[in-house]
Amino acid sequence: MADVGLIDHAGTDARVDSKALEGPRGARPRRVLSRRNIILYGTLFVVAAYYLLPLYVMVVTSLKGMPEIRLGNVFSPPMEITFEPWVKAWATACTGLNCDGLSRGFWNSVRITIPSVILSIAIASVNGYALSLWRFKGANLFFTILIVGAFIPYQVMLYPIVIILREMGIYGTLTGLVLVHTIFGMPILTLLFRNYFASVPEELFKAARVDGAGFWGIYFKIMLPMSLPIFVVAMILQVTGIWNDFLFGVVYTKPGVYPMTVQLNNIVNSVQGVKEYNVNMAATIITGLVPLIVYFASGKLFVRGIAAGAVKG
Amino acid sequence: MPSTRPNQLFRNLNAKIASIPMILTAVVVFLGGTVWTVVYSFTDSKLLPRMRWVGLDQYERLWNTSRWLISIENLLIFGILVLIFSLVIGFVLAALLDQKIRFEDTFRTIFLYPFALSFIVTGLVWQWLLNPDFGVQSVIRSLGFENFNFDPLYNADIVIYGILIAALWQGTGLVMVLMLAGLRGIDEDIWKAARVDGIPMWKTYLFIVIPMMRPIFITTLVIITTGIVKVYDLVVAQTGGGPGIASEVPAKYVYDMMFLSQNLGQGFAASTIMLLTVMIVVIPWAYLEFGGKGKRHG
Amino acid sequence: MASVSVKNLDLSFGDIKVLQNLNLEIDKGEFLVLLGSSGCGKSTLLNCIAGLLDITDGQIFISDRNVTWEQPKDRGIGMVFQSYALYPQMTVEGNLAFGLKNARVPKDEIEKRIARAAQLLHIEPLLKRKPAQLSGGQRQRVAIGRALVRDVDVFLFDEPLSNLDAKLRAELRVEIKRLHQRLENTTMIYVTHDQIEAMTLADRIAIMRAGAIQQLADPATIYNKPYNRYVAGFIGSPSINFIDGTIEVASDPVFKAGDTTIDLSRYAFSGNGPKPGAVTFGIRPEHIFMDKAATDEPFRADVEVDVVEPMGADTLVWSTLDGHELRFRVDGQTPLRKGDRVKVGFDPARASIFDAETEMRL
Amino acid sequence: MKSFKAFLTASTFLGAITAAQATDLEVTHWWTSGGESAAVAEFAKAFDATGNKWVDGAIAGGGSTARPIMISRITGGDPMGATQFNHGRQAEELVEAGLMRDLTDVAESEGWADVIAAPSLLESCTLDGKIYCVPVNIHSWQWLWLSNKAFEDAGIPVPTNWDEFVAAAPKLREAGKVPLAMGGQPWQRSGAFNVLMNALGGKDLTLKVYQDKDAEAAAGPEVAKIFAAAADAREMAQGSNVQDWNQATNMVITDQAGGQIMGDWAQGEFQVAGEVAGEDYTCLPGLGVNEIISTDGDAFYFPVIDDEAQSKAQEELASVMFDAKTQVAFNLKKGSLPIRADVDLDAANDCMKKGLTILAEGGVVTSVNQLVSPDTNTQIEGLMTEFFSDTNITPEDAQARFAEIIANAD
Repeated sequence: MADVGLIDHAGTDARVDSKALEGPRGARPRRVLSRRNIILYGTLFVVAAYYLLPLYVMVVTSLKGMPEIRLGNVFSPPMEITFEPWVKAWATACTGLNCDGLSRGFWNSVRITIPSVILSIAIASVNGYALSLWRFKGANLFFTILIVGAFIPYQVMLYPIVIILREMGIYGTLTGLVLVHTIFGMPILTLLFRNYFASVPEELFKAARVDGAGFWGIYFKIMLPMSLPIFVVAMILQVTGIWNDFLFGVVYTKPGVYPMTVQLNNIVNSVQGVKEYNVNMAATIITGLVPLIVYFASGKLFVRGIAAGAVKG
Repeated sequence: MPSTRPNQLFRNLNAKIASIPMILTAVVVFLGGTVWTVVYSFTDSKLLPRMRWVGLDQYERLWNTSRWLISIENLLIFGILVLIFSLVIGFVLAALLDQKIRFEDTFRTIFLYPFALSFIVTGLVWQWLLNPDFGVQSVIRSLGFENFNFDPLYNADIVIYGILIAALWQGTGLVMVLMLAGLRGIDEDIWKAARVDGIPMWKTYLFIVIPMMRPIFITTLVIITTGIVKVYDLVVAQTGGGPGIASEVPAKYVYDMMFLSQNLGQGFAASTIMLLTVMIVVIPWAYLEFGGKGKRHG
Repeated sequence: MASVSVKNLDLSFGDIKVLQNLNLEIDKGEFLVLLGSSGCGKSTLLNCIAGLLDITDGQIFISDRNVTWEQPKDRGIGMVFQSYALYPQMTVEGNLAFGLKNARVPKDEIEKRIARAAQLLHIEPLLKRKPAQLSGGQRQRVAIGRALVRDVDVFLFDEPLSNLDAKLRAELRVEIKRLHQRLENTTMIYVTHDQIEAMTLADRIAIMRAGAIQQLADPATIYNKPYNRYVAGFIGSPSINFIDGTIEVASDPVFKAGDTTIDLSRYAFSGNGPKPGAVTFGIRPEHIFMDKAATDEPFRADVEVDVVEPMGADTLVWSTLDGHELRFRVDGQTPLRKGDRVKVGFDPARASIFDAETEMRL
Repeated sequence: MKSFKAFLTASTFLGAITAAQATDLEVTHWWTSGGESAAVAEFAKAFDATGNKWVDGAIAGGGSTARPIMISRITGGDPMGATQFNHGRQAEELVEAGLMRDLTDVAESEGWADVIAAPSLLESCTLDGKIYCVPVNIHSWQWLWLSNKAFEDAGIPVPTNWDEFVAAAPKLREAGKVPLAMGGQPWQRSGAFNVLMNALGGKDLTLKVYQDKDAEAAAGPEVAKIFAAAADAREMAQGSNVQDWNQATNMVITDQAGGQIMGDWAQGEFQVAGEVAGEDYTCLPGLGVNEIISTDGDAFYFPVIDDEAQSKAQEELASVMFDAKTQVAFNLKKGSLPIRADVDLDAANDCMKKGLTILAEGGVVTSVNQLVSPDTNTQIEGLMTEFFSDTNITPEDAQARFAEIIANAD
């Protein structure tokens, strides 16, 4: 209707104006407190509170003294802030006869995590690359086995792996542990990398082949430089998983190489008289700090990488 | 000029060499380990594996053990609930974050950070929050609601929901990110088309967007399901299987049988059943998904 | 001397046969277009020639060298892709140099070749940029340049213009033609589904369908003397009119469809001459004339106008001849309305007749 | 707490001076609670004094966490120098597989058999006449620990036996106390049940059920009484929301709970907390009803290591652990009884002396752990965990299931 009017009376300004004044005109008004926004942000804030609550309680508790904790309200902020639990958790808490807290295992965890993350990602990315771009007969069979393997509870594999490592002569060594982490990280990582490389335009790969690049040439010169997001995803998953691992670290190494989580377990599970909740919480936060920092530092890339690695099937 | 056709084995040789670690892992560790486990499940191995055949005895006992039955039941309830809730919550959160909101980064980080924490930590924190003496219950009671009862970890009927709360807290963030990534991959034009056609937003999500996100749902499903089958640390840290045996799960049964009861055969039988269940579901799917149609090289 | 020859090529994926017993000889310096609708196997054939797909059976020769089992890089080919396939993290220069570096060409030689290609393709100012900073047309120039610097005898184009808009496509088409004229000794194999590209560029066109070549000939032959019904229908826009009917041979052969009889005495039958039987009669819209122009044509009829499609330069008219749809082309300025009755006529000598059963040209 | 800190300084000091020429020997154990670590420190101190070095491999979380590690390490061919194991049938197979070191020479030259206080413990270290482990203490389960202050608060005298304790429960409730502290872990529940059986049912009943695996007896009226008592205990334990045993003990120490049924290792906790037997707390062996104690115990095994220096250090450690002086120091901290009959325990407190007397008088019953396999044990634990946490299970139902387990026991 309005359109017809406008065309018919294109020349007569007055009528156009009077018509236009009646209805909506110009930019649509935006209200900050629209019903939609209230529901949207309201929901988000409530959910965010649920997610933050445990962290809040952990932090608050770790800053309280034991007498205050016994008062009972876990949500109240500390009346008197003390960093003693943190110091204790890091430097003096005892596990058995060793009273040097988490500091003992921190560097071990670093020494375990770095090579494990690098090796597992290196192997899984090459797997994914071979599976998506250089398929050979039987490759899918192995991949299927690998994916099914992702569903096997780790505990079941403890014994067979002990035997495998023993036969390889690397039982109890750092190398052995790195290998175990690589093996158990392989299924999901390979899946991610395979999906990612499958989403790379096939013609790019063909162009590189015509240009004379081989299996490794294409991998290093073409694929690697364009795969930063998926590597970030893999790194985050692996750092989290390996840093938080307790079972493998303790079963496949010796006390000299025990990761930080062993100390965490010992601090949290062994009780010297009263359970020191504040020290437990401080130890918990300290142990979780490394993966948390990795998350906060690379959150954006994480979503982008997931988008690249998981969306395409 | 190549005069003879290259040997089939050496075709694509580099790819094959590069896949050796994967092949070894698949065949030696996963396949070999599984076969080994299955074989020893027919023996009466106690502390150490030994070849003394007892046929199906271990399985007979397994299905006569109330703890195993409860474990299976728990895993079923827990698994279905985790699947539904984490997918629904994860998707809803992702859809909310996808509304071009402010502070998206902050919200996303908040929802995701628990994933960086181990299950052991998660279990401990929630064990504490749900402790009736100084957790949520006592706080709400101290506010004047004297009759408020919320002690899932000490009530056998609802303990599995207590674990569910913690599991969702830890895991939905990842699901949300996966979903968000999927939503971001949806063509803008779809939304425009739906708006022009006057389709309500929820309908667009339900009937258009979600079907388009099939691949990401599959990836998500794999990740969630592997987590569910393996759930162990969380239960140990949060309830230790209690109260009573109300929150036992199969992975814990396997572990306890192997190392606490020193009855490897029984543990292997239980894990064989777990594997079998997983395979019945996973293999047909994996075959459809990854098998067949090699439209690329080789 | 054959530059590229494909002999008895078979390719199958599992049970699915994609290419069957395919033979093709391409001369040195020739511009050959592989034309067909999607899924006909034209890109697959190109990939086989490039060595990007391993064939099941047969042989491939390039410059008289058996390259059946050679790696793509060793075949002396350059290739241009539909999606450009530029390496996103490298500059234009890096893209051009990548293949040469892999082949360990000396540095100054690389620079020389890049400079020459850049000049030829007018991309000198872009050398330091990354692909993401280029427009579609520029990207495709770079992609062509990447093939160019390889200094090879055979160029393979896989639908290189399909991702561009109509105007750019036309521009680049001419550019490719010019390039071919300049590089006299370079053989070009060009895959497309666009018949205009095929007609304008090709020395010879190979029309493919279901993994087999239907007709291999120069554009004029393909257009005028299509080998079978499929080729006739595929080539030409608007497409050819088909009328089903029968041939009757009394003294002179005639085509009969309903009440319409067309005298075929002027039609050049191939082989043993006309035989009675069911056929399809094909006549191109541009070979049908109207009104005055029709009066001199051997065959004339009255038709009623159905739909008029003005296209500027000319107008396409949809009409009905004795129950059969008949499209014809008239000058763009002709005033016509639906329902008008007009006189049309054509010369059966320009028609193509196909056996109804074998669909082969008679 | 004080003594604990003192030990810390001492051990750090000792560690510093001996580190130079020491043979490192890694020792794995799961003793990480206050009293336990103090006790382990005594071993470490004595071992370090021999010029070697104790490398501590403590894994908290009890046997279920530590055992897979030990077994993996041993079968993986990279064993620790020594490892804690419970007596009984747990390590049998490792010994049979030849993975454990034969200590017969050490034992014979030092005459362990002559001085052993509980021969059954050395017997469980013996296989085919060879000795494979060092028993380090005698633990007994049959103790009731009571907080004197809690009863004072409730205005009633401290009970002297189980029945009085049960009768006092309502008063304790009124005073806001939990009558019976009980941790949630399965072993604590089945442990408490077995104590009830020992104390209320007597030695004969215990042996009939667990040694003879007499299902009829297990279903009979005598055991029914035990289940009725267990139901009382279940009622009294309502409200003790703790998992670990030492947390439960702590409820008694802090007078929040009236008492706890727990082994003599609980005493270590009282000691670390600075409480005095008789004044702050009371202990009733055999629940004050039937004064018998079982002889559980801890032992150390020494995996075979192909290294001379290590093997020598292993022998030294074995002999140090059995040494009279170390035994006294260790057991005082641990709250258990020494394995040797020839040691002088002047320093022992009230409760330990009671235990020693009973031991000397022969009021001993073989522990359940030694009578049934770990497998059966776990089944009983499972039943008791269910029973104690679910008031819907009647004593009769539980007894029927118990009888079934006994019938199938091995």
